[in-house]
Amino acid sequence: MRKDQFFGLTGAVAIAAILAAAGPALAAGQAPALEALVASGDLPPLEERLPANPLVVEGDSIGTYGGTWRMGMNGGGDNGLIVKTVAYEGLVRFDRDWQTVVPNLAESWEANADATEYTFKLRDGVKWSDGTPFTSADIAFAVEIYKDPDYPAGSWIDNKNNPVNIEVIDELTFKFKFDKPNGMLMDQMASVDGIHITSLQKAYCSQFHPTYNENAAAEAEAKGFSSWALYLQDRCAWGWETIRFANPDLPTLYGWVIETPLTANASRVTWTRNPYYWKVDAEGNQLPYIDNLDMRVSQGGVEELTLAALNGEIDFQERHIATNVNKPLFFDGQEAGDYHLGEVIPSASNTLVLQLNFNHDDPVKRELYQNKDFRVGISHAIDREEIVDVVFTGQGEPFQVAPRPQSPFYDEELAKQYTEFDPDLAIEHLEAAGLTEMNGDGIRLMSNGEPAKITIDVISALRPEWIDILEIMQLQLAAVGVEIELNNIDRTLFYEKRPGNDFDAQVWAGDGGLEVVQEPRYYFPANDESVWAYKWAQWFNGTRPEIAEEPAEWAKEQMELYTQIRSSSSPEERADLMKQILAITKEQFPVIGVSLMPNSYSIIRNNLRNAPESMFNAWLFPTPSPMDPVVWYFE
Amino acid sequence: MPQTPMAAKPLLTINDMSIVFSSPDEADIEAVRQVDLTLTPGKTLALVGESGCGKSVTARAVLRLLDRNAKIPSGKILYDTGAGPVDIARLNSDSLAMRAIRGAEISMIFQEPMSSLSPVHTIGDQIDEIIVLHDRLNKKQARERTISLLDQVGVPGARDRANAYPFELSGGLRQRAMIAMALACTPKLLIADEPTTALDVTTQAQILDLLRQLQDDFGMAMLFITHDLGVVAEIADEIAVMYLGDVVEQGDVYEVFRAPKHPYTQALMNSVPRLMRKAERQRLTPIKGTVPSPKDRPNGCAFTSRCPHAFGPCAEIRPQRTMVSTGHTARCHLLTHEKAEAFA
Amino acid sequence: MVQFIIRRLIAMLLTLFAISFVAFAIIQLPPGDYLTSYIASLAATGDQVDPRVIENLRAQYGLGEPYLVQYWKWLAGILQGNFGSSFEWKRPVTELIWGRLGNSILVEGLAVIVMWFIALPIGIYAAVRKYSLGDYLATVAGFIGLAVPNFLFALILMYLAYTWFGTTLGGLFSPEFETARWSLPRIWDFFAHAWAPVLVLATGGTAELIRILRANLLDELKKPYVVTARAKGLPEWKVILKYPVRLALNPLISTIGWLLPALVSGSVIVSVVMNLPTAGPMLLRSLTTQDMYLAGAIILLLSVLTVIGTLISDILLALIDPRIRYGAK
Amino acid sequence: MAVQSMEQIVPVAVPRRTARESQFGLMWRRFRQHKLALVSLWIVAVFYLIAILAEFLAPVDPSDYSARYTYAPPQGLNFVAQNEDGSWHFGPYVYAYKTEIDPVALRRTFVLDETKRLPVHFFTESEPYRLAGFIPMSIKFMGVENPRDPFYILGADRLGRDLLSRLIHGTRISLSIGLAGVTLSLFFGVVIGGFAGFYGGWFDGAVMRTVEFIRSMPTIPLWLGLAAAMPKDWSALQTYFAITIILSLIGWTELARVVRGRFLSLRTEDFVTAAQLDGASDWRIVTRHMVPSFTSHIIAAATLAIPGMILAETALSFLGLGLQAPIVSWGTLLQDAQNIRTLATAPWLLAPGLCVVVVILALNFFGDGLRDAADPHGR
Repeated sequence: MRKDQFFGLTGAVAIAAILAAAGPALAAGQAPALEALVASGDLPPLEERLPANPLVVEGDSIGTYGGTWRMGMNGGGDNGLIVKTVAYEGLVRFDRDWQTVVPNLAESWEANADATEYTFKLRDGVKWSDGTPFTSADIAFAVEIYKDPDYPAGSWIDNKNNPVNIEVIDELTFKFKFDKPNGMLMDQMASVDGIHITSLQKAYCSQFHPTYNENAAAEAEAKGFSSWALYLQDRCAWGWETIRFANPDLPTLYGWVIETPLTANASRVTWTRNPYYWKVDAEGNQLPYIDNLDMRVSQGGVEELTLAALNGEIDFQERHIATNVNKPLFFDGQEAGDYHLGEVIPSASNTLVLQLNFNHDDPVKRELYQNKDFRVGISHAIDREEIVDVVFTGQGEPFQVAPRPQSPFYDEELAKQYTEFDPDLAIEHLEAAGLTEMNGDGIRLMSNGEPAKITIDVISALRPEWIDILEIMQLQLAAVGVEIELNNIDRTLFYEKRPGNDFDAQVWAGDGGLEVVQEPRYYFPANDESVWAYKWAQWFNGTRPEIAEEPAEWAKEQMELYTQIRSSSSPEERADLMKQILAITKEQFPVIGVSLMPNSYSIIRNNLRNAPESMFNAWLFPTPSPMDPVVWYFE
Repeated sequence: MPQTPMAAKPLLTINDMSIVFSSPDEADIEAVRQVDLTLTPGKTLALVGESGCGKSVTARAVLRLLDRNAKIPSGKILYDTGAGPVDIARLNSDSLAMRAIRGAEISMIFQEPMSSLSPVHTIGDQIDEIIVLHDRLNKKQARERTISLLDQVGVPGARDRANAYPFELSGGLRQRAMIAMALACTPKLLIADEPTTALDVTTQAQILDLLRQLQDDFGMAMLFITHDLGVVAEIADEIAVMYLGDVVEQGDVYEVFRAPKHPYTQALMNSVPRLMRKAERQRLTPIKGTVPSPKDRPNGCAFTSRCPHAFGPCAEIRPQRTMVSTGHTARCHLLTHEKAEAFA
Repeated sequence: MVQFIIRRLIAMLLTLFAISFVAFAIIQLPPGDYLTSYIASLAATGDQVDPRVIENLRAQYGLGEPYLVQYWKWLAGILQGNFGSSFEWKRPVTELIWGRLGNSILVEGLAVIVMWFIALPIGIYAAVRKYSLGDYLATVAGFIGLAVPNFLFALILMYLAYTWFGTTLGGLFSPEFETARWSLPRIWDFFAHAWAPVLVLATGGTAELIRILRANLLDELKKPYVVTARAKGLPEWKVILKYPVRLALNPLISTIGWLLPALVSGSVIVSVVMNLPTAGPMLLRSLTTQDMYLAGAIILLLSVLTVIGTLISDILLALIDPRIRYGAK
Repeated sequence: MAVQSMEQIVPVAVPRRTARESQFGLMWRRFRQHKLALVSLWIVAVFYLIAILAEFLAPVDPSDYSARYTYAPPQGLNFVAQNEDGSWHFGPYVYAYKTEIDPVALRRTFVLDETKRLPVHFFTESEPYRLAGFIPMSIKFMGVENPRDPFYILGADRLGRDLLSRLIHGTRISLSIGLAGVTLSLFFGVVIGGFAGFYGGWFDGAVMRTVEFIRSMPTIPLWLGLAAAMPKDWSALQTYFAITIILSLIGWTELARVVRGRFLSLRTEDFVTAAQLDGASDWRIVTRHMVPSFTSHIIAAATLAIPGMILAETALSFLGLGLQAPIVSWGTLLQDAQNIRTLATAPWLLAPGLCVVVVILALNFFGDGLRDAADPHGR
């Protein structure tokens, strides 16, 4: 990544935001189609549609209106593409290099010292896509609905450990109150999670709730739903639920509004510009520039999408098609398809994380897997250079599960410890872990005389390279006397085995390479995805107390530190605490990584302007939305 | 039956015809060797022999209905169309000329009236077809003719039966329908390939009567194929006896029955039981041995291996056609060599 | 005839009942339920749901109930025309499937027609010229379709279309005709898209048809009525088409019903590769996400189609074959 | 004059040769007429031989990877070359590669290095291995002198594994899954179909309804449901057998219909009646008298069922439900090949598809030939 460019852009946005706050925008221009509608009286004039101080978004150049951005969804359930392209409109947002939280729908905010109260001020005059004003009442309504047990959504709003309580001060001002400190709130609200709170319009959605409409139940039944709750879910699905995009009537705050909804039968989802969108370019022209979005829905295979991209039928896309395997294909096809490749930096740190089950039911295996020498031995037995060479054509480097080099938390020692390939050292550690005896096949014996065989659960359908890596590791580990067996299973079972505690080890990619604080699953037993210490994580979260188990002392210490992070309102203090957690991680070495996740690429049509040549790829930072597609345009 | 003068102009003459079957991985088999037959209008020639002797093959060769792997490498099948003779053996089997002869000039009746009729078409449809094809009548006229034909061959309630499917009719009625079909275009020659074999005895007699009567009405020639000497006696004017692809003896039916010259013919006659009082009955004398496969047939007389009189030349030299009396010929060395006297 | 149909209808209802039971059992077989797979898919994007919410949903969907209770409720609903709701789409199943089933029937129906068009001449030729070079070539050509795995064929076809003609095959309609009403240009557009999947599907089943037709025809060609027809003086092609082919087709008609399930299975894969909005991919997805009422309804309806197809082909057979119609042996 | 058919007196001609021939001799003679079937028989035999001798024939272990030769194109096998001094070289050899890495496009480019010939030896020494899992051996069919030299006659896959070796090992799995599946189907088919045909009545009715029922279920959900219902923590090998059983659970219906049909027609034959009059048990009649009389049909029907099994295996693997890596089968090999990248840049990885096509064609024609030979009049 070219940092200078990133910082340059960030600076521009920041300045623009300040300028915007200083005075009303010029309301200079709008799309020709909208002008015609205004002229015919079907639409209010631009000044009435824009807020008093619209958010100014700058691109490299001022664009022209028009065009359709074509992209592809993988199957009907690919709501993620929409979330990452259209729906990232929370109260606040991240800047383009994922460093600071900047205003979005909220003009400003402040927090009290112990991070239990946050006051937000909304931008004045923002309108929903149906033209009605967006106010504090909508936020209060969203909080109420999310906390309603009949409305099934998983969100920080109704986090039962520390739910949001709202106090509306006036039309544009409101206050979030928490029982416990919530120091990470702004980061969370700037992430993709932030879209929950702005996703429900009171005027529209209240009609389905019996509190606001006594006939709600009867009307739901008339529509064929068995309860008002199901009808409400159908019409006003939460944040990024798939069926949210199946209802074109639902008012939104997005740059584009649904034209062809995402239904089970849709073979295409299309969007058209939102005439009430509340962002403008540096000259005050209403955004977005691009008229329409066209998302073709594949039926579960991505090969057709790959061909379409090669054929120049995709304008910007990274998702689904930009695989390692396809790169030579897309590289060669640039001229014919009239596109070029942009750089995409993954947020994940590692290509494969081997998580041995610290809470194994078998006491022998539990003891062995918790033995650091055993893990160090395995780590030294892996020839990572070779894996990088074979599987990733030399892309990446030996790496443990640690923050990426781009992250402020990057610690070279944490990232590189035990990564050198040294079979002798490996054997030394394995023997130190008590694996001294071998059987006739050259497999080391555990303390109960059984061979040290690890069955590793993997979902090859998710990432085909996992199998490749594991197959190579299988041979490498066999050389030092550890047998691994690959158990290629489907995703549901993969998840079912966790609470059942029915696994030796599972593998996954190394999430948390950039979003270190928000996604610490490998650094300490933080959540359900901390598969290596699932029962310890339950102890910390309290979600499944029936299977929780008291963690080791060092893990408890990390959990204590993380609790402190949650209650701190100072970013510096939070970073410092996180570094302390990582120091313990470095000492304990709980999970084994293979190599740094190599950069990916995006496909950018040559006539698309203002699109990022380099960007992160993450879920919490739902790219490309933070790169402001509303200022992209076709030349 | 009246004697027809030999001078009557022959309708169909088979000269020196042989038929060869080829198969992909075995030597060719000559199923019929150098057959000579003559058919005259108004007369019936019975072709007699055991199963597999080549009589059906000979009959089908006349209409060129043999399988694809059969060839007629030598000989002529001369058919007098009225405008001069045509050599059927040299016609292409699916040629226009051949098809113009089939059904219109020469037609055929088959052994099994059930399987020889299409089970999914009505009787009427199947007869109409041939009339429309050759006489260029429209469907309606054809059907009228069909009904009258069915009536003529003795199918009761012809108008209704025309709409019946074959499986709805009895065996006798089916064969009558077959005959009606064969006669639909008033052919000059009717080939009947064991038309009565599959029928019970009373029906058999009725059908034979019908055929005789129709021959009188239409004046056609008839080639009647059978293995039943009783039927021969009833219907034939002339007889040709076949054994393993050879016509061993032929001539006027009375002549041949009275004085068979070929040992095979003699054996055949002896193997037929005669009606006599129980005390006078003699044991039938079956022909010894079994019919060899055409592959194992000797170069000479085919009957050598079973002939009680076989001698020197029989196995290697094929006997000549020898005139025994006017119109009665046989192929046997006994007729030309000294040993003949001993036999006679 | 009427009695025959009534007897078949009763048998059909029993079969359907059995199918509904087994269909429901099949979708219940995999471990977990829709909510487990829902949690799993959320987790893949790093998202989590409060277990409380899941329990709420489980109660709303009636997922905690015993198998037979769930089955009974489902069946009772179906008898009233209510196939239940899709968990994923939160819509009544009936709203979701008709369009897709329509596409399936359209594409597969066309495939059947194309199959017959290919198989008839090849089968007839192969039987009439048994063991000739032409027979070998024709049957090899026919069987290559069977031998090439459908997904491979589809993929290669798409790739060749891209490299040779610079077009992407896939989908059933161009964007502008996607939601348009049926009109001549839309039909044209449909055929411009549908030929490829239809071809892929058809080639898969052609070989079997050729095989049956060839064998039937070889039998029929030996029958004496063929000689009779020839003896009438009919031209050879007419002899063969009017008599043995006509009879050889009868048993083939009864295969129409059986073709459907095979085609449906084949079309799942072809639809996934070629991106066709048919019932197949929806079935696949609903099975993997364990969206059980949706999956159950599709399985059931496809089976109903098959059973009806079989019934129709039986009736058709009776209509065209007088031997069956009149009950002759 | 008495009318008497002479056929009752004169013994009917029976070609002597056929009378002497056994049922199988006769079948073989008819089978040979079908040239395509004869060729197919040889092809099938060669493939099964490859399956049996997999470890011996495969130049290297199918899981041996090499970072240097990912996506290496086929070397081919050459026999004649002119040396630099003008003399001629005879004998098998392959060319080495010249390799470059393109870090931007993320690939290696290979050019065959025509200056460097690597002679190929037959019956080379190798690491000891066990043929078919139990015969200890240490000779491979062929190999290059230095095992570190590249030897990719058919090219390499994305991990630099030898496609030829993988193909050979895949042949074993795919062909045996077909055979095992058919054996099971055969067992179910013959037993169930046989008893249905033999006893008739309600049992026959019930079986036929079941067959009809199974056949009217679309197979994909059946596969999906059953495959998903497999205890997923089973090892790869257990899954392998489970899939086979699933395939045969669906596959037996066709065979059952065939067998039932034969039984129905045989039930009334004289020799069966005779055996019944002799007081033979039903089991004995079925196994000793009836089954042998149509063994040839069963063999033909079974042969024709194998291709379906092989295709089903590839289709299941495509959907991610059948065999999965690291098991090597044609299905899993094709799973690797089913993307545009392979078609565009590594078409040699489609070789397993070619094998599927060839074997399925061969099995079909072989089966057709067998059936034609077994029963010239029936279907």
